Amino acid sequence: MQKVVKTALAALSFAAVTASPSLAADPIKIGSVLSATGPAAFLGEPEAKTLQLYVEKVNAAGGLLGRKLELVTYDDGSDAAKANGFAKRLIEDDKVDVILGGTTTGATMGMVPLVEKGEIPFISLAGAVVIVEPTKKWVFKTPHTDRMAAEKIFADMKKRGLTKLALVSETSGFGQSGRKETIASAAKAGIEIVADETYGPKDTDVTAQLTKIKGLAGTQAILVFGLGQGPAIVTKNIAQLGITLPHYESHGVASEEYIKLSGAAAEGVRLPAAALIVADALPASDPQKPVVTGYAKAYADAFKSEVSTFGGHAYDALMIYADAVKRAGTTDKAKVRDAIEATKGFVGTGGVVNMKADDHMGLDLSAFRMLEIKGGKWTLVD
Amino acid sequence: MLRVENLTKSFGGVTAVSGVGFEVAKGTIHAVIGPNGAGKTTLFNLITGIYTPSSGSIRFEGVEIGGRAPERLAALGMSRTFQNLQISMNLTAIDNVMTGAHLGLNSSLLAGMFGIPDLGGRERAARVRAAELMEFVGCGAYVGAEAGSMPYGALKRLEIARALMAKPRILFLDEPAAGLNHTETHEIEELIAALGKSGVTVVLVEHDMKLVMNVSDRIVVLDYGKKLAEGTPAEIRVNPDVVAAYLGAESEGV
Amino acid sequence: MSQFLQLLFSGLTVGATYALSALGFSMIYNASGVINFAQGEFIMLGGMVAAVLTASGLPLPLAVLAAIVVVALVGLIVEKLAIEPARDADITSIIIITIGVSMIVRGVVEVTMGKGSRALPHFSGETPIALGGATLLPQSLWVMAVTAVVVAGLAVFFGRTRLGKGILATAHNRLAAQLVGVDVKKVLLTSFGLAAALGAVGGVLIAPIATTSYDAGLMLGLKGFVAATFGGLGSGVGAIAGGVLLGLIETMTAGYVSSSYKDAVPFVLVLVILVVRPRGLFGLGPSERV
Amino acid sequence: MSEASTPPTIGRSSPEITAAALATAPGFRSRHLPVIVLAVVLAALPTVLPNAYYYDVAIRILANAVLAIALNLLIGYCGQISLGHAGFFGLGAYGSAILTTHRDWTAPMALLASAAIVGVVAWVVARVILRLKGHYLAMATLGLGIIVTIVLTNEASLTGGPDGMSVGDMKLFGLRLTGEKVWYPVFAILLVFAVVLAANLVESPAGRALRALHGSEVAARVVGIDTASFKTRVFVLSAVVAAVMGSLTAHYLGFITPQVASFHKSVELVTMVVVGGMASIWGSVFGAALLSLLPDLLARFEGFETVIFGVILVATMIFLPRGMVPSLARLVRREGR
Repeated sequence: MQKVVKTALAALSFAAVTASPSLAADPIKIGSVLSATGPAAFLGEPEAKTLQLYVEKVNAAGGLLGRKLELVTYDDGSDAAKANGFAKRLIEDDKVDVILGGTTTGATMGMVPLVEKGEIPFISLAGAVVIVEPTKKWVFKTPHTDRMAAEKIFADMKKRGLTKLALVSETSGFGQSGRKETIASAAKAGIEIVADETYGPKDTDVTAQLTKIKGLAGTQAILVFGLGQGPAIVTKNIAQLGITLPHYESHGVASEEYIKLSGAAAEGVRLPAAALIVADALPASDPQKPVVTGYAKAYADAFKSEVSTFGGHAYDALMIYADAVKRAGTTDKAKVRDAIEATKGFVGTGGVVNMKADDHMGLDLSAFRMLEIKGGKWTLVD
Repeated sequence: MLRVENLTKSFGGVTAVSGVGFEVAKGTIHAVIGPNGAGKTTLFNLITGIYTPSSGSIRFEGVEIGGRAPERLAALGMSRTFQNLQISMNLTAIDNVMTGAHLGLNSSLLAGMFGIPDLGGRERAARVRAAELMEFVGCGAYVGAEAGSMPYGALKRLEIARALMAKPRILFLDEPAAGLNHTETHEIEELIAALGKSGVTVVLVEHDMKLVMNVSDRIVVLDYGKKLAEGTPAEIRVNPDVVAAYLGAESEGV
Repeated sequence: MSQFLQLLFSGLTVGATYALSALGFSMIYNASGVINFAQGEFIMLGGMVAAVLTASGLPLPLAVLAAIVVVALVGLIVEKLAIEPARDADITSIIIITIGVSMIVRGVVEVTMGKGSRALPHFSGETPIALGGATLLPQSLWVMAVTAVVVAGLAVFFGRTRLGKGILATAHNRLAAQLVGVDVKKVLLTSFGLAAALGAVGGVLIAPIATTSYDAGLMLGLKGFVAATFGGLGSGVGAIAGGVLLGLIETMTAGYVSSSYKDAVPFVLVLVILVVRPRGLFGLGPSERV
Repeated sequence: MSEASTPPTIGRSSPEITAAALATAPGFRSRHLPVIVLAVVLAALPTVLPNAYYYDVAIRILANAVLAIALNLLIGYCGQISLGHAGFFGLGAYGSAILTTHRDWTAPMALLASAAIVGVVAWVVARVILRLKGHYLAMATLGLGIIVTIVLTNEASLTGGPDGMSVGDMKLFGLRLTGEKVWYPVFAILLVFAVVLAANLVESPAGRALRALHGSEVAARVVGIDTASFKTRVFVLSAVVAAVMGSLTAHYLGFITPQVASFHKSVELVTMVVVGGMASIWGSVFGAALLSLLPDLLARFEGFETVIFGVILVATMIFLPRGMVPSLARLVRREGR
């Protein structure tokens, strides 16, 4: 509350808030801009909770380099322009040591020019390929890309002998980026896109688009690329129309909520996702097993709700940063950046991360598991 | 000056004005009277361009003006007041009057933004003239007032001042004395007479018979949208049709 | 043909919910001349309250009833606290007030019921009914049937009851209604309560099909406003026709033209209609008196 | 009424009347003193702004204030509501972004071209929709804004789709405009200009005509005010201002998404106008400052910010129905008496 009053006074009067010179015992400041409200809130909220939880955990365990972590979080309300403003605030006013976040690709891309100019390590929690391709010096990301999702799905289709795909994508940033990547990598994988339909994130009915697809001869599978409640409606509509084609979803629906909203209609749906949501089903030999079960349990204990892979992205980002600081032995931004880029064999919820100078994500297709929903539960396909 | 021929206006199935014709000579005061619902205000609205005639002709100084927009009629020298007050309550009193000078001032947005309109002092002169007119119509006490704070009687005068500000050649007054008390009505009567003397052609709709009979040069009587009679006050006073119409109306309790 | 039939079914289902939303707009517009931008939030609130209650174990019919009552109460409170004190304000100010109200409702739901999406159980199962090569969810029948019942009920209310006639009289001429003894305050209050209840009914009906979340209100509200404008603000027949028309246009556009632009088509159409008929399809002509 | 008996002059002048008339004219001091104060404050502000973030907040306020003033001319003075004004802002922003990125135009040329295009679009639209009144006009403008957003979202090959596109720096007279400290004076000067021009306009015959047609359209018409033309011109003016601000904001931010044109942004602009005070230029400045700061001030309320924001809107409209600045000014005046 005191902080609020201070912020209020400062902003209202533009009174100079003297930035105190950095002392050795000063906390390490972790800045984050997340979409805790607005259309992307279901992504941003678990991310925000995760950061909060794990900053506390790190501090309880003695902090980092003997210093405590201090989290400064802003909610961009799913508005990329606001993310841009808050990034400025983090860099210029809060003088944070690292920025985690950008829940959506739009918000991330709005912050990219600022972190590049401000020379501050930045780990995005958003999906699109554009964030790390081309590589930007200060920009990293933890989630799998939409291109990887498409490739993983194509590989699974091939195994099942399916080549003709009907694409239904959401008009959100996530859906449209996914659509672009799916179409771009289809030809290479030998997949033919026979239908290319879209729906709005707030649509209440998608049967019209699906009826069109139903009428197409030769379609062998349907891929829905979207986030949140939209794909659940598409799934229900597919069931309503009696379409029995193999049905793929993107990694954007990898949360319990999707199964709950779709009900029986979700039966048999396949999607690529991180190991996190099938933590219990992983074989004991899996290197990710301890990490994902640990995170899943901690999250469930603290918030009494199921984990989603989105919160996992935030966990990975925080831990990659912590790991880099430990290796660098300092919070010096340039050195930490180099250390992040040198991350090798880091086991996170999203997979095993091996960064390179030209790969600021460090995940390969092995990080994705192909899941199928059976009896209302996630199960591993392979 | 103004010549109305066979003017008709119907709304849906109802004919409010039917085949009315009359002529107004320059420099005279002309009254239109008739019982409530006789079509007087509709007639005014037709002539001043608020409504488009269904048929018939309206000529102003030989030019056909039927259906012309009010703002174009204003440019020809036509001005009016309203039965139900039409004052811009968001303006000061004197600004309301000054809107009457609109056509004589530079009303370009760009010129306005760069403060050009008053370069020649025209705006200033208009302001002085507006105050003079307010004094003339008898609401000079309100020169510094907000329109919203003025009493009803003063607002009726304010409308007349605004209409005069446009330097009209023909002025339409729609029930100028409506809602006024005896003294106020008398003052308005004097005002109209003064206007007539100064050379402005005046056409008025009014219910107050004493006022109408005192100031008018000619009177047109409407009943059920049709012209019932026309003539000098003396002729109208003794016209049996008019007497019948008014007696009839009165016996119905109007 | 079966494709057309399928689109028709979908369009009618969506259209029926738009019609309910539009009726809410029209009712409040009639009684108070206000466009209530919080109408969409009433719809959202109905769905959310019912979903939360069923999730906590209340039987569906009770939860639905409770949701409608709660939302109607919210409507009454909104009228009392936010609309009535601002009676004489400018149109623009009242639009801002209703937008403020919608933010409050949305914010409170967000904080108390969470940001996740929720689904309500279907009223009578999810087994699609096959009809002429197309399929129809039993819930769609519920939507259409309840909408029809509500419309009939409203017709009786406005045609037969004293209060209903009072609302119509107030819509026509507030002063005259007051003079003949209509309690205008009560009319305003009733219309808000009714409109909120209508919104809740719509929200409860559509939630099983469309799911609901704290931020679902804006789009539903806007669609209702578009539908009401289509038909002519304040016209009951217009609201229903506008809603159904809007639903059909959307699905037909998505099915036959372009799904990307299906949301733009209604707005383009509403512009065209307003240009041709400035008061919508069933709106009354201008009645300004000079 | 003695003067009436001596025709033909109507209305006599006297020194008293002249003095009374001129006393009602907007005075130089009352009009220009606040502008000078504003200019001094804006010039002095950099000395107390601690860092680029506060410059950024200041720039957002300045840009919104200019937008709100232009929109107030339409809503507050002219009485015509627009719930789609962000659409023009978005067209300006994307016009500049697209022309500089895909067509290699220079930034100033792109800005002028986008402003011109928006001007033409606004003119065509205005001719058609300004015949509508009240809520029908609200619906039409709202629809217009939403159509713009949908087009910007869907034409991904040009606009980058929902994730937005980046915009290069603006070069003006060989000077590269980049960074908050360079942009601050640009926006500050624009605001001072906007205040001066708008204050001049509302006191001019054109401004009086606008206010008059707001008060009574029919009365305005019978004194010769071409109301349709005035409404159209003001609509175009405020749309072009929005487009120019959109272009500049796009270059300043370096990144835009279709949300710049969203219904949300339109409502935000209208709210600035109404909460600050309709038909009050200083109200718009104040409203823009308040509503630009609120999200930052409420940023830490975790979820309750929407509720608080809504409560502030409703409470302002109920307790200060003419908006903050005019209502408070009135209160002060009453106290002073």
